[in-house]
Amino acid sequence: MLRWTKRQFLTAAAIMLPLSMGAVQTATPAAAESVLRVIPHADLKNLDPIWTTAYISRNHGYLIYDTLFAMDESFTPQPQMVDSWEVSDDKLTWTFKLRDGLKWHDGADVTAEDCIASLDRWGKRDGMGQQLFASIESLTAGDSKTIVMKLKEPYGLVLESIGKISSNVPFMMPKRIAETDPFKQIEEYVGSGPFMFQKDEWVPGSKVVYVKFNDYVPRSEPPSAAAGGKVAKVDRVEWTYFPDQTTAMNALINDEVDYFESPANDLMQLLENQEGITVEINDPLGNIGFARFNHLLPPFDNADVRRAAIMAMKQEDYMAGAVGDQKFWKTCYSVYPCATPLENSVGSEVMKTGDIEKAAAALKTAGYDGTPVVIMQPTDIPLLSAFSLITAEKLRKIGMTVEVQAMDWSTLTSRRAKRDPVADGGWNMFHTWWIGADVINPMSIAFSGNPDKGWFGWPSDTELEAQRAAFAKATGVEEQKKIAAKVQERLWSIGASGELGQFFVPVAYRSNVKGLIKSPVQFFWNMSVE
Amino acid sequence: MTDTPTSSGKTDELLAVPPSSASDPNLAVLLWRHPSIFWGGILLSIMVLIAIFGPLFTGDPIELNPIKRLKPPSGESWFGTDYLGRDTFARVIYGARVSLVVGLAVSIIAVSIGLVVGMVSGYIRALDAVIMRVMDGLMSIPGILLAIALISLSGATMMTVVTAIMIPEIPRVVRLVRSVVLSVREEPYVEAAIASGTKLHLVLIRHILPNTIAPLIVLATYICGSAMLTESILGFIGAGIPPEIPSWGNIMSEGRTYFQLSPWIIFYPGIALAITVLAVNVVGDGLRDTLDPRIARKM
Amino acid sequence: MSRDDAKRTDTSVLSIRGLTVRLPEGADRDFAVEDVSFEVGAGEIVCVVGESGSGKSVTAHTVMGLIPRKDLTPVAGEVLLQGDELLTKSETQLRALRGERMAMIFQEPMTALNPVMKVGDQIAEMLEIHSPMSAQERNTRVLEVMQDVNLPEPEQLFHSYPHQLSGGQRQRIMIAMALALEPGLLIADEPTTALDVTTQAQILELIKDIQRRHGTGVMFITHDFGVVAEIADRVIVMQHGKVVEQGAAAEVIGSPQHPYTRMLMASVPSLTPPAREAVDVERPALTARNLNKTYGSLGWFKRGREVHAAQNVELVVHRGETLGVVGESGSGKSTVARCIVRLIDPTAGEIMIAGNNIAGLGERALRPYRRDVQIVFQDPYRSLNPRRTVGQSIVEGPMNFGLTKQDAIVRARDLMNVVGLSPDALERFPHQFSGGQRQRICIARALAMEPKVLIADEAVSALDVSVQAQVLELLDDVRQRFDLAMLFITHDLRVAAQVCDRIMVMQRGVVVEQGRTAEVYASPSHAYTKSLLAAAPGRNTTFGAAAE
Amino acid sequence: MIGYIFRRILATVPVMGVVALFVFLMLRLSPGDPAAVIAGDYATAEDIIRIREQLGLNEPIVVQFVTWIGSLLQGDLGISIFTNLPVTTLIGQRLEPTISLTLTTIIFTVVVAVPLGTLAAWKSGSLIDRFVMLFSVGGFSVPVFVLGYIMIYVISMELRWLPVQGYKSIFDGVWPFVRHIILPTLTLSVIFIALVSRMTRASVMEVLQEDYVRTARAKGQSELKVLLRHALRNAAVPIVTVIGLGIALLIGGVVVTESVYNIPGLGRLVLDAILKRDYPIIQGLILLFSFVYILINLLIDLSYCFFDPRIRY
Repeated sequence: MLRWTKRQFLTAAAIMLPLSMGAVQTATPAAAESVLRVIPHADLKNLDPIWTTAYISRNHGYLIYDTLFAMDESFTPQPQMVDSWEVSDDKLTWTFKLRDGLKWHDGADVTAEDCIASLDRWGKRDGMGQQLFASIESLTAGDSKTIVMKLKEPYGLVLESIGKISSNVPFMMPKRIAETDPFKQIEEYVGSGPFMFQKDEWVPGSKVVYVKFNDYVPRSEPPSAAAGGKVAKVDRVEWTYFPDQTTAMNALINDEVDYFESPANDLMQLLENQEGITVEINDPLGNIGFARFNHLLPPFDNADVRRAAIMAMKQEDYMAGAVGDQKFWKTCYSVYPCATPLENSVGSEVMKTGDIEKAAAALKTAGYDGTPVVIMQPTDIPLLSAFSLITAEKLRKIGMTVEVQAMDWSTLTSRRAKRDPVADGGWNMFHTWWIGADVINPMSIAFSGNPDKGWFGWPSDTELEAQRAAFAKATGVEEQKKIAAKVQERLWSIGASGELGQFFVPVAYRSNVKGLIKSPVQFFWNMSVE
Repeated sequence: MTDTPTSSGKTDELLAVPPSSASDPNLAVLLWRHPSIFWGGILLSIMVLIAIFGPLFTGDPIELNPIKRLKPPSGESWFGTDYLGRDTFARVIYGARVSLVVGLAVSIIAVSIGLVVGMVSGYIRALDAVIMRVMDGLMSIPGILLAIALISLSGATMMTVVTAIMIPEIPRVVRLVRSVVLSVREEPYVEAAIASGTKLHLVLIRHILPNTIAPLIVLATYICGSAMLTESILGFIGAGIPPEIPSWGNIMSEGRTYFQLSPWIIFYPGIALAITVLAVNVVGDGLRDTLDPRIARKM
Repeated sequence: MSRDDAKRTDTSVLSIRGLTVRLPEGADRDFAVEDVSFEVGAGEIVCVVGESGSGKSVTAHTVMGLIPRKDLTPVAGEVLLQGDELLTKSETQLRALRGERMAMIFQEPMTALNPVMKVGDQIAEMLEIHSPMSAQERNTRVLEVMQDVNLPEPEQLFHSYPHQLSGGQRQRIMIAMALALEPGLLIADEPTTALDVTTQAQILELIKDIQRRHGTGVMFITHDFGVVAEIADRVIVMQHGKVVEQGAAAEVIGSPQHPYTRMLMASVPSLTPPAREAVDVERPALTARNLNKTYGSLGWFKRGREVHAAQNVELVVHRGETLGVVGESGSGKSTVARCIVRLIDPTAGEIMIAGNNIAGLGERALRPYRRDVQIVFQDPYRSLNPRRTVGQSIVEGPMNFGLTKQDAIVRARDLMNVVGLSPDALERFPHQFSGGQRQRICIARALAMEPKVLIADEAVSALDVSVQAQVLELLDDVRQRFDLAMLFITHDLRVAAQVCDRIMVMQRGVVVEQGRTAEVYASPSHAYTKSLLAAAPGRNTTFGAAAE
Repeated sequence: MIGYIFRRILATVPVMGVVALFVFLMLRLSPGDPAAVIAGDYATAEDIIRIREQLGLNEPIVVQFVTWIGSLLQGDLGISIFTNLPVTTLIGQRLEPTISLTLTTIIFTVVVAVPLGTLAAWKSGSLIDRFVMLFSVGGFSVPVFVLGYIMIYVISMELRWLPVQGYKSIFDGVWPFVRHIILPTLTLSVIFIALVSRMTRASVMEVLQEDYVRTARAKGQSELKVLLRHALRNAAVPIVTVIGLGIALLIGGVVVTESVYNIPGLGRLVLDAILKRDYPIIQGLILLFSFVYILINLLIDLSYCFFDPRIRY
């Protein structure tokens, strides 16, 4: 019989406690290092920005990887890793020469072979990449620093593609990593960017740590969006994910973090009034609210019904209801973000209508037969949840039968892939948003008219596809603008989606943080803590 | 040791009053002795009345009014408005309905299922071991976790929420019923019934079942209270009742972001919830003290 | 007041005068005890006797200051302990007196001892509270008092927990604890009621012995007149909170004056079996052969720990005859009864009812035979379903066997008359009846089945002596009237003597002796039977006027 | 004793089996599809099918179960679908905060609730008793997250006494650890204190009715010692039992508390996993929680013989 006295018991407990805790390693930064403490907009779950399109993985990619080309503030591709490049007169051969001094985090030199493998893998995952590679005849290394791209036919968006600013960004990785099956995640995280990923300190769901890569050679130009010199001005960047907005805000106010990437718009009132906290809009493009119809199922297999529904969608209502403060949104009736080169107003009257009565009349004309509309409402994302509720109310008002089905976002993402009838788990509508940079030109998958390869909702329109193909081949800016307008007109006339307005997510930070870069993507270089 | 002669009990003799029977509480005396039941009951009745009739007198709890979003309490909207400009007062009143329905549904279903399973487990030895292992297993999974998992995996509807909250409660009921059955089946009057040839199901229904009722009523009130609380936590986490239904949990969940900006969105449903659960628990405590103070240890 | 009270006051350790204690509102009477006066002298054992509800325990607890003051309030009188008034003392002052100058032992030593503390420490605690002794001195003293109460190997028992001791040893520990500081007054509240008869005799002997040696005044509360006869110097008889008679033991027992006392004395069953009619031996109603019940089996992981509750029991009961089964706790007498009623399954053997062996029958096959054997249990408060009317309880059995509700009710009404209750009472619930009445109802319920065999399992043990006598009479009456074969299980030799034609003595699951009652009582052959009879308290006393 | 422990451990196997089967079926029979979630916004149907195949989700369910149990027995909880890391690694990273939080909560609860409940039982019916009961009923009635927010608002934001959020390891210094753990502990403790103090009260009240307490009083023992030496120790078994059963409640509370205070513990891990359908993590964590619960209750069962010498195995 084992008999323990009370004291023995306590002693044993005291011994066991640290043992169980000792299993966890923790590291602490040295005191003198400068640290930028960040609340990212999402939890970094995936470390492979080619495998996933998640924006958080893209931001992670920008920290540790570099790109051949990069967009500047005016959305013009500028060389980043590339030193100089040439295009042959027939526009079929492109030759890129890498800058000197580029090094991987493991110390090896960056070679053309590495870049070719990286582009290859990206070309298998990314939509624009697939388009580009469809035109590429060969991609070879001239020498260790020269990449030669031969095209089958002239292609208008070569630099726009490899200088793509948002997901999937063609980040450069060492060849051995880039050779990973594009449908599997990479397992080694070596880049050539200004920061290095600290795998040991990564706590998925909570914390990610980056440290400065001392051997990085920034370009000499001043930073401009993704382009220009990427100078790391802090020794460490620490991301701590906060699932709770209130707690996150309080942490910022209490000086427990320095930078809050995407606070809820409504919290701005509180944050703005706090001493030592700056609130500003960092992303000039913002986001575009999207109401997506399922073109395969009734009632939205009828373009007139879709257009009637769009006529009911008054952007002001969505923006005021879901976003709030008017500082953070504006109406925008162009399918390309307002204040970007391709913005125009062709065919957008339908979106501008915003009138219940007119919409109701249009619906009647369209011959709506009372088929119920199933709207998927992602309840874990307040903005989209609000969009869904507002749409439901509007559609009911114009005389449609509406059923709102609540679910979380992950259920929604799996269900929206179903093309089956509603009875078998299909759907009629869902809401989402695109970041402005993603829908900056007709090549975005959001505008696809190909029901087999297109985006969920599967509009089918050959004319739309023809225009988009033409855009890809168009080489001049004016020609591009003209085709883009045609694409937009087509999109509105088939009622592909409803656009719910352009809204901006400000960032909030403590006033000792300096050097923010205006861009639709969050970059952490050039930022310093004083 | 069954044949040790004992006196009829020390306390009885000490007080020189015949042993009182638990089965005939005079209502007036009961309320007098246990004011908690009285006050709790009144509070609860008010909540029930509000739940039934309240929504008839308030505005539409789901009508959106984006212009008037996040407005503080005023004469127009007593409890202020939420982020879509919906009237929090109307929503809180309507939420009483949802919370009470969830609480009642969970406690009634859990108690019914647990009663049957517990009786079977307590009386049929062959099934006892299997049932109790399953119950142990179920009990070892943290209730809230199980509920979140069930709901988020099978989709949030009122049904799944009630089911998910209910399932983790069942083992408690089963254990209670089983323990009552095990102790009552040794009672001489049960043995007398068996000895006079009464069939098993009649023994269970006539002689054993009634003994489970008092503790089950008490347990049911606790389950009702905790179900309402669980509902709110699920709502808060975002895995509760469909959000277009204004349950207190959902209202608070939607007010989460605005806690410091518009505290009324969380404050009022929070108060309503706390008062209701408090009332239910107070009534439960009172009933427990009245019906049988010894139940306390079985729960 | 009797004439020598004034004289005795000087030597009294306890003097109670005009004590009245109020009951809380809602009780069945106003006062728990009313105008109670008596004395306990040094070196004297005073027995306070009474049936349940007589107020004897309240009196004792009032002296100790252990009554809940808000429920039970002393409103008049005085309680003097060696001349000190106790009722006006504060809780702290009382605490100093308890244990030091007055001590108490209780009925159930198992529950009266702290189960999680070593018994030695529990005795030592008494010294720790009231004396400045060092731990060493305390331990020495504890061993001393343990020796004093004749506990074997005190050094070893010191470190035992209560559950490791026998009932008698536990009560000895209680006594040792009470006497550790040699208090002037010892209050013993039914200290032997929970003990087996042989143990009881030893404990009574011990109390007498100790009291004699230490000159302690003992207030001894009991309901058992046998015990009174054994131990009392003087007797106080209480009824409904009042003292109805007091005097020297021999006087009160031998020639009671008050009618109540006389009735009580008359109710005490005699140890001498009365002459009984011979029974027709040709009509066996119940035969058990080689009956065995073993508890504990080989589990998957458990090592088998077997208990033979009944071993090779053989018995025959004839119609119109009562067979008594006598034994102490753990003797297996109830196991036998429950096997025969088939509330538990016998491990081996035969149970023959009307020529059929029912020992191994399944529940369904058994059901037709259920009506032939009926049982009346010990505890009247638990034998009737509190939620069902008496009528419902009685008609349940007959209706199981096909009687219509009307017929069953007619039968129930008849039987209520038989057991001496009004047929109109069928509509009432059990809690509206007294213990004796309930036991009558249980008998009616059993009879409603028209059984051939009636088993009374300690059926009168929980009843007060006056009620006990009536129920015994009823049982004997129905046996004759319905020509029943009766199996009478009891631990009480007096009761057995009165109603049994034959007696079977059991010890540790084995039948050690069997025979006609008169013969067994007159000349027991087995040593165990002899010791049982020798231990029966008051065996040499005649209760009440012999003439009566 | 050792035989008993062995038997008890063996007896947990079927219970764990039940849990494993239950968790597995619950996840596999639910409608969400992890492949679609992984595939993300731009994936085509083919991509999803490809991912399903990679994950083995196309196998018959029995095969999936057997495969899973097989690797489970080798201590392999699988690879997280989203982070591509072994589940054991993820759990390892999150263990410390959760263990710290639960331990501080249990300690704090016992220190507060047991004396409180004992006091209430002793002074049963008094003002103190009413207060304790009110607190315990109240503790059951307020949602954890509301409590958390109020504490943050008052103590951290208005008074600025303590940090708002986060966790600091005790190995990085005791003071930062304590500062960060106080609020979560307080928040999490309330319901647990309510539970334990209420059980302590009921249990001590019952023990106070026992004969041996009367014996102790008859000895002239002081009330304090009657409570400590006689009542409390005898009341210990149900109190300890309810602490064990309350662990399940505690784990539920941890999920919410970690969310509110942004503590990178297991509660948040499991919540994230559930919302993202990361099957291996959900399975692993629910199993782990159940295992811990069963283990703790086993230890508590074994501790009975420390509190009560009558219990022998």
